[in-house]
Amino acid sequence: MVYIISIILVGIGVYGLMTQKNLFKHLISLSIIDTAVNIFIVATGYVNGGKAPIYTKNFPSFAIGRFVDPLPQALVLTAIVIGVGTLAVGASLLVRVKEKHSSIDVENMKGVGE
Amino acid sequence: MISLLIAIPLLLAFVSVMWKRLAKPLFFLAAVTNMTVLLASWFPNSVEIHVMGSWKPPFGINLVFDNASFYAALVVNFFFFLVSLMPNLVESYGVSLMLLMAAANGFVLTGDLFNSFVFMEIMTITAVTVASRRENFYNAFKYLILGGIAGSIYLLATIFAYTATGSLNMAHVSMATISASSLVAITTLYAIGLGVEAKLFPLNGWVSGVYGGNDLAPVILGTSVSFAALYMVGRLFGTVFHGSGAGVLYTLALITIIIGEVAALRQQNLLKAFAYSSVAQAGVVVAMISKGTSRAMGLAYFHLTNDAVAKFVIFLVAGFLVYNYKNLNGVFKKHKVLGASFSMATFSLVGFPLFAGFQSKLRIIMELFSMKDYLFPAVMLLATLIEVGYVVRWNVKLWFEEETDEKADNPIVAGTLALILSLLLVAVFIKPEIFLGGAMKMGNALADTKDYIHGVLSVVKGGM
Amino acid sequence: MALSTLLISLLVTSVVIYFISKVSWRAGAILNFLIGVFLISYVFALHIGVTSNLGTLFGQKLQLTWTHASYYFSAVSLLVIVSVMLFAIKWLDSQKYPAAFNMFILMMTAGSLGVFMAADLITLYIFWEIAVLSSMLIVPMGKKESRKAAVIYAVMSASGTYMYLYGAFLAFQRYGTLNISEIARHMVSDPSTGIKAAIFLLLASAGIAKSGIFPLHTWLRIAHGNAPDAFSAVLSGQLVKLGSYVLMITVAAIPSLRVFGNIPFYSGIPATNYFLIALGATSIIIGTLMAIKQDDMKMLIAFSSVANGGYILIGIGTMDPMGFEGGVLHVFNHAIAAAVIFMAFASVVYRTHTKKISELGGLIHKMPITFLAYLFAIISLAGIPPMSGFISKWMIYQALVRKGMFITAFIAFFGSIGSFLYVFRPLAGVFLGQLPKKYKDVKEVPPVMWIPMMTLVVISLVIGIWPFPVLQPIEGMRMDYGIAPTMRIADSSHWLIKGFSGSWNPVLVFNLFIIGFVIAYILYTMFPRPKKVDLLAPHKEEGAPINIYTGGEYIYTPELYHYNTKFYAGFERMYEKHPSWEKVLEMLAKFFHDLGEWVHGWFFRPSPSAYTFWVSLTILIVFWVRW
Amino acid sequence: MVAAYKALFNLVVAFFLVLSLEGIGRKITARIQRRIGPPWYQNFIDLFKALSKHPFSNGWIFDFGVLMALGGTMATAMVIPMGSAFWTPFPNSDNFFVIMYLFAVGALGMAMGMVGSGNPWSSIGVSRALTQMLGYELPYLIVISSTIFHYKTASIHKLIEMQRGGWNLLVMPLGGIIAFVSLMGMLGKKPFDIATAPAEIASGPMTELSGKYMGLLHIMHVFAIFVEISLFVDIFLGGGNFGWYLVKFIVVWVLAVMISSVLPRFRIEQMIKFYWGVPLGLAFLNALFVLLGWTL
Repeated sequence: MVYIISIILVGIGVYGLMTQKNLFKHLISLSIIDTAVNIFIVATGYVNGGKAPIYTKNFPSFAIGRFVDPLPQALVLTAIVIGVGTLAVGASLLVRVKEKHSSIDVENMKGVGE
Repeated sequence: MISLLIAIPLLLAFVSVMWKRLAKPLFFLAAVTNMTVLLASWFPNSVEIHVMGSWKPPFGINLVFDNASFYAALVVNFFFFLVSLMPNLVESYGVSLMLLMAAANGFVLTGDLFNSFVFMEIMTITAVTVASRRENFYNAFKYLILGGIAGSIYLLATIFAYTATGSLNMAHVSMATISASSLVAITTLYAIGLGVEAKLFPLNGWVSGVYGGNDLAPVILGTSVSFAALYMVGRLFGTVFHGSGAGVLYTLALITIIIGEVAALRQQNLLKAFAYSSVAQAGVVVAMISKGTSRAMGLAYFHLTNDAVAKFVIFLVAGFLVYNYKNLNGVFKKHKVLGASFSMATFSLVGFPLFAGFQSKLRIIMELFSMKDYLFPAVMLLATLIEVGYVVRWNVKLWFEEETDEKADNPIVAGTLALILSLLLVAVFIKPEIFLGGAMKMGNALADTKDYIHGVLSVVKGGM
Repeated sequence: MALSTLLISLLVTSVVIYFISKVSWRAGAILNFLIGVFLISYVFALHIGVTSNLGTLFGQKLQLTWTHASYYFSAVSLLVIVSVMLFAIKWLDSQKYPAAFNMFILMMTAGSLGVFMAADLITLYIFWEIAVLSSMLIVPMGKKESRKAAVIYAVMSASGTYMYLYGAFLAFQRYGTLNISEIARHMVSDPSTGIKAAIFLLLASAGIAKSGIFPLHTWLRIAHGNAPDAFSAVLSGQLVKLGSYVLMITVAAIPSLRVFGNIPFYSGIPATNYFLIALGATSIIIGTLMAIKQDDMKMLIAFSSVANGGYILIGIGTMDPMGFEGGVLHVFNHAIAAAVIFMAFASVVYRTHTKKISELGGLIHKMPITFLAYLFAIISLAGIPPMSGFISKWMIYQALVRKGMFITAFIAFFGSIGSFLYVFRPLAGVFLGQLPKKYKDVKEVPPVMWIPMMTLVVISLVIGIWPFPVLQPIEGMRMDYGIAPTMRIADSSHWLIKGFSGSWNPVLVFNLFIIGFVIAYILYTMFPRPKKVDLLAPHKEEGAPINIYTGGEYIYTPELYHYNTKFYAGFERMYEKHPSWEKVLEMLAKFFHDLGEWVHGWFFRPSPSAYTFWVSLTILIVFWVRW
Repeated sequence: MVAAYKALFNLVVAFFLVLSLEGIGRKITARIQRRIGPPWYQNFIDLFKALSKHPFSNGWIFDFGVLMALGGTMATAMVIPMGSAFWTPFPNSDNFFVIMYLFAVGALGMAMGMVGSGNPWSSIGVSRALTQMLGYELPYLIVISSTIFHYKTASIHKLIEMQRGGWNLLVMPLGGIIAFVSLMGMLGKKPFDIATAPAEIASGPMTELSGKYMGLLHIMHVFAIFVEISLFVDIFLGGGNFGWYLVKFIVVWVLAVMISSVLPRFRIEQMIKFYWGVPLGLAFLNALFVLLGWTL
């Protein structure tokens, strides 16, 4: 189920990238793809009926082999941060693009030769 | 010690954020330190790993330092060092360059798949900032989007690898038996993910815009960063996945060679023409890597080193020319040293004798013939033929056409560097061992999976 | 001095020459000439069979060896190069880049010598590229069109070279050696005809491109036509012969008769050789027809080089003892003739600054020595006794007639008679006829420029009368390659050259000539002395008497009373609408260019959307292929 | 030394024979055209008149060209065998190709000298003459090549010896006819007198000739005719002893004159098209027959 969501999201992202003329929408589409991948990563760690993989004094009776994989969640955190970084750089670039080419619409940009 | 390669530029980058005026000297400092560190640990000849936070492999993040990563790091840092010698090229990009340096080093040294993703993304983002120099924003943005997509795909591949093997450690993954269908998915996604940075067709659309957009980007992205990216191609497809997916790489690379050269042929812009040539050379390297043997890979990196040195000179000179002259006809009459270096570098690119490119190209062709591959040499020679066309055309234009009365000062440092490097190319022709020895060691290290696994998983040295 | 030391020190010296020339280009040019003279003496003193190691490359020994072929080709090359070097001492003052010229011409000399000495295919390739590279950098020093010429030259040459390289490695992969004689040995015993033929043709293609054989001949017109004038002499007289050398290596050093003995095509000649002969014949036709209609005198001789390259190839390709010797001797003849012709043209351009036949005329009274040099050179080029050019043509005809190759013979005859036509065109248009007013103050070139021309002319004449010094090394080559080793062609004790169908005595022919001349001269002096009159007295005051027949008209613009535009209009008209191979190759170049445009438009220029599209498409295709 | 006498004898025979034959030719043409015509010795008179007049010279190349033309043609005439091995001055050097190319010296000398006169009519004439050469030489050389291939020798006197069994004209009649057609072009007889074409281009190369130059070139022309017809007689009509040789020579000449006196002139490209059409095709056919051994 979750896989399907992420696949749909990737599809939306790719569709957005391919069809939109506005560069900011490209950035958002990219972000959507990022999110989709992140959802997918979290989903891979999920074990049906699994428990939280926390092993402390308060939870001594831990069922070995039935815990949710914790690693993907850690990875996703990093991936999100990176996604945000990309978004930030992209957005700042777009501000300059707008200044230089007077538009961020692919069809209306000026001075984009070659 | 090795973690210093990443730590120092990173640290200095943050320092220079606070004291912006120090960025240039600090970048120089970082480059010098890195070179010192590397020279101090000359060719380890074994696999050393540096674990982080006492997580022994296969857990946690570890840096792997063997001949392959050493040589790659050496080349990467060498070009950063060269760039740091030219303050007017660095300008206000000291911070970005330091971050790029840290990321590239991390990308080369890491032994962890996810970690490599992180470094790749940092590399892309910083490369984008470097690419945006001289108001090249739109092309930088395109690069960012493509890099972002590539990053997502790379991440997806990493996750697939994780689900298939339960580990992110490269050595560990390479040990695991992966079902055929997952292997296809993983290697394909990796090929696409890396393909953007490795300039594989048709994922290399960003190259001309980024390399052609300013004078700093091609100098550093076309040399250090592409070396790092192509190193990872060798590491993943040579060491980790034992040549699975090589067919895809091979096919794409051959198309890349032809496409790159053909596109270079029609280019009217000096920087872009050689940007495309760099695409084609990357194709040669990837195709060679896809052959999988240690010799082939060694020759691939030998070729890449020659190409990187030549491209550094070419882009350095071309960047200077393009941004100081409106009309490039006959400019070399005013800049004889730059011109001579440029010509030597371009001739090395083509593979004329007396220059390094000859050594690598002929060796590659010879190796291919001994592998009974008759297609690739033909493609390569056809590509070289096209290369001859535009290289000669540019040389003739820059040397012999009627000059205009524009004037610019001779760049002393850049000129000296270009001359030294182009003489280095001649030296490599006479004594190929200068590059070949290291490259062959690199090839051996990349092809020898067993040693790698053994080194990473059983011997633990160093730490932090 | 070992061969390798010689070549390497030449390469190093060339760079030194550059810096010397920067101080004084004339000093550099004189030094060049002295080095050239030293090289000639060195070459003549060298013993056949000397070998020398150049080093190793990928585990293969790079070897130089001195054979009859190296001796012959080096001597011919050096003759041409040294003459041009002497010529350049004065001529260079009309040039823009004298220092670079001095450097590259010496570098090119080293490269060419290396090619002739190479014992293995890779050494040959290395020096070949050095020669090509350095000559390619001299070509664009000429006028505006020469820039484009350099590119075309480089690409055409490279297309042959890389095919050669492919062939060399194919041979290496199959036989495990790069040494030419070893490869020859292996090829004789190799049963696979297909691969042998592939290697043969690939190796030959370097020679085809370089010596201007169809279909890679088009660069000669533009490169020889536009290169710096004196350098055209080297291009046509010497560099083209590198191609002939490679062709000789592939056809003779690899004994093609034995290697391809199983695929005879006609009269004992293997199909592979016959293919080359067909290419050579095509070159003769194209070269001759195109040369006849050129108005640019340098391009005219460039096309004649195409035709003569065809003769050489046909001669060698037959692998008949007569044909082989004729082809190889033709290398010498054409080298000398083309060098003199181009130097004569360089002298004309040096004084008049134009190379269009239709803009010139009547220079004979201003530049008589240049005219004589040109006259003797074309006599040799057209293959008329007593100049040496006749001997090689005679030998080639002998071989063709003996083999019963009538169509090839027909083409050879056609090229020979056609050569009368095209060499006469500059003679009539440039040197004879009316002198245009603007050239009335033109002077003969200084001795430094005419001495090399006349020296070469004298050499050609002497060899035409007494060809045995040149025929000896050629016979040596023939013995080396084992082509009918028992047969003697040059019989110097009887002063005879023996063919299969009769012999002739060059000394006798020359003497007859002299006798004919003497009788003619006696007759001439016996009768009343002539009164010397001017042609049209064009440079004197208006209304001066007209001394030639004008059909009763007064000629107001004497320089127009000179027939030099479309000299063979009647014949040219017959093939005005000829198909042009040049255009075909241009289309090919345009195709690549358009392909680049297309690639650029589709993959490199578009917006991020298109990038995404390509990425997705690639992923889909790859998955589809791999599952 | 004997060879030298024989060579000189060649020249003497050539001079008197051809000059008289030219006169006879004029007479024959006249008769065919219902005129009376000059006496047979008219050409001797013309020649000596020309030689004795004071000429004009258009520069040294003009003189040199005339000398080269006359010298080269005389050198060729000295090598020509007159019908048998005995009348062969230089048996070692009577190779066909040597003669053919030696002959070109004279042509080149004449062309050079005449263009050197600076008159465009001469240049046009020379241009036509050279083009015509391209026309007639090709079928001729192919026929001779097949002859050489057939008899395995290019030495003229050996060719004569080989024809003991039968004239080459009868062995390969096709070749003989083509060679004769080419010979017409060589002689510059109508319909192939394009180069001189008196009515069109003021006698072409001869425009500027005066006095002894005209005379000397006339002598050259005489030797040229001698060489051309002798070659035909030797190669196709089997030579023969001196008497037979003269007879054959005269017959060939008279035939050529008779044909030419009834024909108009070709234009230059018509001439090329003519020679490169049927004669060239038949020459190749003849070569094919020789290759296949289908000779009579």
